[in-house]
Amino acid sequence: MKLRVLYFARLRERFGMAEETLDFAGATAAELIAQLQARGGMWAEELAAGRAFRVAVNQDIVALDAALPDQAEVAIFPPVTGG
Amino acid sequence: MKLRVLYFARLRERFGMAEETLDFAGATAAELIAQLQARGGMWAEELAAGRAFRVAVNQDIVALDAALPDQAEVAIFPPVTGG
Amino acid sequence: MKIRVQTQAFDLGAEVGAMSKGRTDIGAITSFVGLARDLNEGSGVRAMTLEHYPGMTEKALAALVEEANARWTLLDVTVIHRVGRLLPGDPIVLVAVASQHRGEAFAACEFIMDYLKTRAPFWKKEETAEGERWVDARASDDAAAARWAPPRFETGPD
Amino acid sequence: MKIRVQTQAFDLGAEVGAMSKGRTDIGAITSFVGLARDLNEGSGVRAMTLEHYPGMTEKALAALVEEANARWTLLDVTVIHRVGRLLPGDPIVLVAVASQHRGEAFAACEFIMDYLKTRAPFWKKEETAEGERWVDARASDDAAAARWAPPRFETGPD
Repeated sequence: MKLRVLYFARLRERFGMAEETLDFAGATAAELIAQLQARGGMWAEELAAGRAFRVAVNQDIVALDAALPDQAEVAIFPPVTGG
Repeated sequence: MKLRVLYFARLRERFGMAEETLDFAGATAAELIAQLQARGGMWAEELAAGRAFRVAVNQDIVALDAALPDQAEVAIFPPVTGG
Repeated sequence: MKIRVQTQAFDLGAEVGAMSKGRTDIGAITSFVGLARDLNEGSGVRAMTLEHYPGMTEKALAALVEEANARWTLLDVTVIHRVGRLLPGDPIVLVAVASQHRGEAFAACEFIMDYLKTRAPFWKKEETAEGERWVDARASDDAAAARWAPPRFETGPD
Repeated sequence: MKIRVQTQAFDLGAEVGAMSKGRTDIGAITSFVGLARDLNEGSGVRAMTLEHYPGMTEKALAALVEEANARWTLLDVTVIHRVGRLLPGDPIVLVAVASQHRGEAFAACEFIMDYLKTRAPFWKKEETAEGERWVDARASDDAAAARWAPPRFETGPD
């Protein structure tokens, strides 16, 4: 399936990328994270187990076991610090 | 001793008086209230035991057993309802 | 700290702006505006008149602010209370509290309002279709104020 | 209900005035303004830049307001959050809540701020003498938001 993946704040800067379109063969957010980690470098570091990041699917924050629908807009970002 | 006694809100209207200067031979706020009650009519009614009113001496709310200093400014008023 | 009793309206934006103007240490300003409603205890209210005890009012408001300052670390406080005749929709009271962090600003602002309602010598008289009536003190206001006592720093093992 | 994300400054007085204009049923408006401070975690802050997630931000803010409306009887809510570069002393966020009585306005305003801090997709980057740094989420904000869960109407016998 195709996913649109967005990165924000520190992750956007570290990955050098605000947005990409990905082919994804898995089913869950955890599997997408594993696919990105496999790129190594900053990706492996920032998305390692124990690092604090959030995943939103179609603009709702989800747990890592959430299923990703085809054409989903997936966003990965640090814990929020607004206000 | 001399006291300046002020009345506010419903009590000011019922007593038909905002302020008076009184000769007072007692010692406490309770004794002043008793002296005023003895006037009868509205005074007896509004200051009866169990009626809700407050007494301030020199602009601080006090309990009825508080001593009244000479030349005190004593105010008697209903529970407050500002804001 | 600014405490005022006045007949004229106040300007919320200007008052809060004056608190933060030229300062860079304030992170939070919580403000409260109380307004005259057209309905109270089931009756339509056409207007109300606020009476107060000049002298004691300012002293009582200053004491409330002092107590808030003793409980929380505050950077500035403004309290403005109107008196005289007001119509439904008119603002009656403004309390604004500035602090570094929002928790203190929220707590202190609500504390000052709760205590003001039970300790500051203001009285409201309403004009309704049935005539004029003095507003009675509400048990809910006593309960709101009672939540804050005793001061936190004196709270015992209970 | 008004929800806005914008770069320009907001006008507290005008926003609160717009909520009560022409209405006579509002008794209380609690408002909160968060401002940029010149000091955070021991370092001087010269400026900050706020980034957000367009689309999700508005959705998340609307969800917070909806949850507040489910918990309390509110008459109006305004939330305005700025993004872009801000200097110390600049206002960042405004939350204003109108209700009949003050208890609801205070609770809902603080609830919205607490949830906004942990659920709305905004991120702050600070410029300090040592360079730029992304602000880390604070445990105290998680704790503040956790006070409100579970919703009151679902609270069990515990």
